[in-house]
Amino acid sequence: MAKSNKPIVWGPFAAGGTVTAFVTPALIVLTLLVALGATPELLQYDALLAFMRHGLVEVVAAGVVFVSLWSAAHRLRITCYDLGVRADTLVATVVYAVALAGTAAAIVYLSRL
Amino acid sequence: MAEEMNGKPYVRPITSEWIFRHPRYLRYMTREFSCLFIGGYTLLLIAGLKSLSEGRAAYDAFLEALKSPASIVFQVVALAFAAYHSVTWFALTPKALPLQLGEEFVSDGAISGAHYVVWAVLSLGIWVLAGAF
Amino acid sequence: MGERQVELEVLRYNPETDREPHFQRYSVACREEWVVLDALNHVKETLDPTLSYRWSCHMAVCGSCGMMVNGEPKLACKTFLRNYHGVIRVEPLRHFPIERDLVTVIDDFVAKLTRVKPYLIPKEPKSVEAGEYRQTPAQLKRYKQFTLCINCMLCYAACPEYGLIPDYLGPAALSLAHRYNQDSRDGGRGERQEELASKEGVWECSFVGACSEVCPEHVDPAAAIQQVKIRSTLDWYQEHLMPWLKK
Amino acid sequence: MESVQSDVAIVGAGGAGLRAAIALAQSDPKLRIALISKVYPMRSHTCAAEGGAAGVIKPDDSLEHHFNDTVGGGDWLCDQDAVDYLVQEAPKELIQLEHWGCPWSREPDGSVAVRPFGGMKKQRTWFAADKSGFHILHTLFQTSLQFASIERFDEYYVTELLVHEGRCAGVVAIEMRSGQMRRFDARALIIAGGGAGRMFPFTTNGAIKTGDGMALAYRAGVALKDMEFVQYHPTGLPSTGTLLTEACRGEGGVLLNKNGRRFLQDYGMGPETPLGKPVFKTMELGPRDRVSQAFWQEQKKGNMMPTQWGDAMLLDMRHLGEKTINERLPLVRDMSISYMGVDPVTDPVPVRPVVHYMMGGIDTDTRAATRLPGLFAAGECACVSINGANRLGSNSLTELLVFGRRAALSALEYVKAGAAPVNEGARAALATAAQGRLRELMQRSGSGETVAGLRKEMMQTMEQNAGIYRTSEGLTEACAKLSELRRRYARIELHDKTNVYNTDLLQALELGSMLDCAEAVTQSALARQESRGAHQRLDFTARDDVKFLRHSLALYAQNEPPRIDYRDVVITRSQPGVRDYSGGGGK
Ligand SMILES: Cc1cc2nc3c(=O)[nH]c(=O)nc-3n(C[C@H](O)[C@H](O)[C@H](O)COP(=O)(O)OP(=O)(O)OC[C@H]3O[C@@H](n4cnc5c(N)ncnc54)[C@H](O)[C@@H]3O)c2cc1C
Ligand code: SF4
Ligand code: F3S
Ligand code: FES
Repeated sequence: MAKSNKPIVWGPFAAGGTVTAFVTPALIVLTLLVALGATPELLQYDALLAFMRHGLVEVVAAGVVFVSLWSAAHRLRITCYDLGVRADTLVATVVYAVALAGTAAAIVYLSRL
Repeated sequence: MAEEMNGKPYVRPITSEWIFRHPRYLRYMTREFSCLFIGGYTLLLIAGLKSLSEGRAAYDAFLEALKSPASIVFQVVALAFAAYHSVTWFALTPKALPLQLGEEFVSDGAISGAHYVVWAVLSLGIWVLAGAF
Repeated sequence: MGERQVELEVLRYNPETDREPHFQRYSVACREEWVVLDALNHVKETLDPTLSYRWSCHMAVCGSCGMMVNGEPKLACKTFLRNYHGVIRVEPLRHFPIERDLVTVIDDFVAKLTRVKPYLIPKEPKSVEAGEYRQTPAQLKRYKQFTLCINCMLCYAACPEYGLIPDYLGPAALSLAHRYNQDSRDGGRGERQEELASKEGVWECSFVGACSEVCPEHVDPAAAIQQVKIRSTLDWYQEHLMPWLKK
Repeated sequence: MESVQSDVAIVGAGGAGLRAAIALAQSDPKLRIALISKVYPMRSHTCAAEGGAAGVIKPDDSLEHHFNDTVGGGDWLCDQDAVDYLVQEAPKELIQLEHWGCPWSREPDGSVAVRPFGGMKKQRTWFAADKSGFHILHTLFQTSLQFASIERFDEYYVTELLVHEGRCAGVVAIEMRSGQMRRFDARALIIAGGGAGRMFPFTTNGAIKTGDGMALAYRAGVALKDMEFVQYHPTGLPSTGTLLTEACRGEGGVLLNKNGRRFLQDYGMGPETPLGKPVFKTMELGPRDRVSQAFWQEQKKGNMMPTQWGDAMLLDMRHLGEKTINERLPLVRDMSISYMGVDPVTDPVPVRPVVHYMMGGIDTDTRAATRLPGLFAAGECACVSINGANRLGSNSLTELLVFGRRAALSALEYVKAGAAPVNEGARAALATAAQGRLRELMQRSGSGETVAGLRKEMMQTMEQNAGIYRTSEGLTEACAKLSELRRRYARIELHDKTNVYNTDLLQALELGSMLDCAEAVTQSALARQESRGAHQRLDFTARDDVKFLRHSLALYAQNEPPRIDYRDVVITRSQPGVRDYSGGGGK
């Protein structure tokens, strides 16, 4: 019996689960504040642009985006199976592709700041 | 002593109905569905990043779009699911990463508790950094 | 000492006479303090000698009396009538083929248990004359909880992934393998890893956690499985990204 | 009929059977071993043992102490050569289990921990919390999985031995999932079928302990030895008979009557020891027969607590504290709460004596061999005579290991010596005859005799007349009743005539085994006109070494009651003396 290569997909999933558990709710609160008209200072155009141009911030942001998307994609893949969708390879290809594409886009945008 | 056996063991069919068989499976599904909102929200952030890279006008339009009722509803629901994800994640961490000090294991409650503390500190940090207060 | 009339609805199936299972109702006078197994024994003794089910110890240690009670996997000898009202529905454990009535076919579990090598593969072989291995209470505690599995298979009946993916090794077999991995005397993790980290191993678990919720012995198989996942992931990265660390 | 070929077949996959199988597999990998059991191995009743297994390991102990405790505890009815072998091999076997992964409880320095047990002069009981038997059984079962040469036949019910020209050639068994019969050809056979406590209504024994192993050998002409010695364990839960291990007292629990008095001091086991400081072989650490008898006497005096399940005494463990109870006796706490609604941390638990163990069984010698060539036996179903008239707690698990292995080695020797196999024709004829008997039972109808009905009458008879104290009248009545039941059993009628997992059939066969064993118990008890160990006669209250320092042997006589014969006890160096459990024992 060959060992599975699941760790490649599971490692980022576990990391993403942890990262999103810690930061996603706080981020949502920030954008909600915007929605309610109380835009926090850092989310003003100039401030955010300056902040995001910081090299370290760019790396962290790309990382957070990647693991968040990846872990969501991985969960979605399993949920599809749980719900009776048996085309696992197809589902996996699609969801991971979306996660990777999203990450790539984020990197492109970050580089254009 | 038997002549031939006529019957075979009976194999019950598997159906998707299992999700409703017990509240625990519904809870599990709720947890798993959080991925749609966390993933969706991350895509929203990427859209924000895109607008940021396209200049002030685009970005301000993005901020404006956040204020639409649909966006508010989505964010509120996403917040609920994200928080549910955090709670379940912290409840499960002590199982995956038990900590033995001397003879005794650190109690699950203590490990989860520590996670909650980190969560609170991180969230506060993010909000302070963003100047939300 | 109270008596109570209890309505039992038991899933019956006899492969020689039935095409598929059906429920049968029994109304039995039970004592207040009885467990479901006592009620079944009473049915068998007084109403219907043809009812078949497994049991032996009546003390929740032999693991033979697992069945679904009102949809929940339970040990019949530790499920008290006083906690139920109305009709009590008794069915064979889910996810296993029904051999007859409440008796299931458990070959699959036994085969999987054998596959994961649930025995000590000594780190350093020692002769009996040389005495016992030293193991501190802390080292004992590290794996003790995973030794408590009575192979009752309630966890298999609760785990939806086992239902969906019959090849999945499942909670009890995996935690018993983990039990030996965690033992200070053991050096067989590498060998067991072939099975544990295979496709049918820990990776089919999506951490539903139902196994741990129903486990009557508090083995917490879900915990064992996640621990194996983390170890296997570290192994994999070590093997593929840092091959120079390999011995 | 399909047949299965093996070199050695083993009936029973409990502690004794598994130990034998592993020993065989290890000594010769080419050997074909058939391990046959009516339940999956891990369901065997060895899993229920709680307290632990005795073996000398600590420096203040010695083999001589273990020998003396065992022989005295057995009221000198032990064969002393067998006891010598037991105490010598015990530590090796327990270490071997340790090497196989058994999670024995430990001292802080990492060595194995031992605890005191009733009737033992030193701490020598190895334990794994209060699930010792469970861990032993699972360690053995899991270890056995690595040997490809052990072929398991789980859920096969053995109905008869195949005996031809005075030799054992195998067995026939029902495959429970199909109802088909199989013939198992073997050059040597080991019976490890466990005890027979289910003859009694109130017992710590699981449903499977129906004496099948004993009955198999008995009907094949091997004597059942010392069957009158039935052990009552003093501390069972009155509601279910579930055992609370002797370790409760080993750890310091005490027994009270309804007035709160530690009454054992009034029965020659005093003086009272300080609370929480148990003294070896004194008070609550007296042997089981004595403690159970004291209960009976107190009950007669009206000093016991009435409960809805009958009179009980109180087992008080409150002074041990929650931490010790959780660490050392978690199962005891769990079961007291579950089945009695009493938490031992806060309240004393009502308990009463309950049928627990058969000292008697298949007559074997120190090699675990029976008088039938090719047939060996070990475990609770056998009687090598290390338990004598009363087994000391924690000697039985040790016995399974030591004599399970011994039976394997002897069987191997026998196979290697190369007796010519019984010819195919004879085996087939025997198997066909056995199948015919079973078919007749399946098809029989019209009598109205049921398994449940006869079983109930048997249990009542045994409880009333073959309990802690016995009389000539009671036993005579029981013997007559059992002959009657055996006659009626011959006409018993099944309700279930189908093949797959037919528990009606299995219970009928089990009842047959129990009736045979029960008759051996009562006939041997009637003939033994003395009081010794667990056999107490109100009409012969003294021990009689002149007439009865002998083993009783019950010999099967078809439709007649068994013939009772005697054999001298093997005495090497310990002459019968007084069993002294009055303080000072630990000094
Ligand atoms: C509650 C309890 C607690 C105990 N605690 C202790 C203790 O602390 N210390 C101690 O030393 N002893 C203790 N004992 C005693 C000890 O556990 C038993 O004597 C011992 O486990 C018996 O083991 P065995 O291998 O002989 O039989 P078992 O474990 O009973 O196994 C019998 C085997 O025979 C098989 N079998 C029987 N009939 C047939 C058939 N017809 N066909 C096929 N297979 C058959 C069964 O399937 C089973 O596998 C305790 C006993 C009980 C009941
Ligand atoms: S892990 Fe628990 S539920 Fe599963 S088989 Fe073992 S004891 Fe039963
Ligand atoms: S229920 Fe099943 S999915 Fe995993 S956590 Fe338990 S094995
Ligand atoms: S009868 Fe043994 S676990 Fe229930």
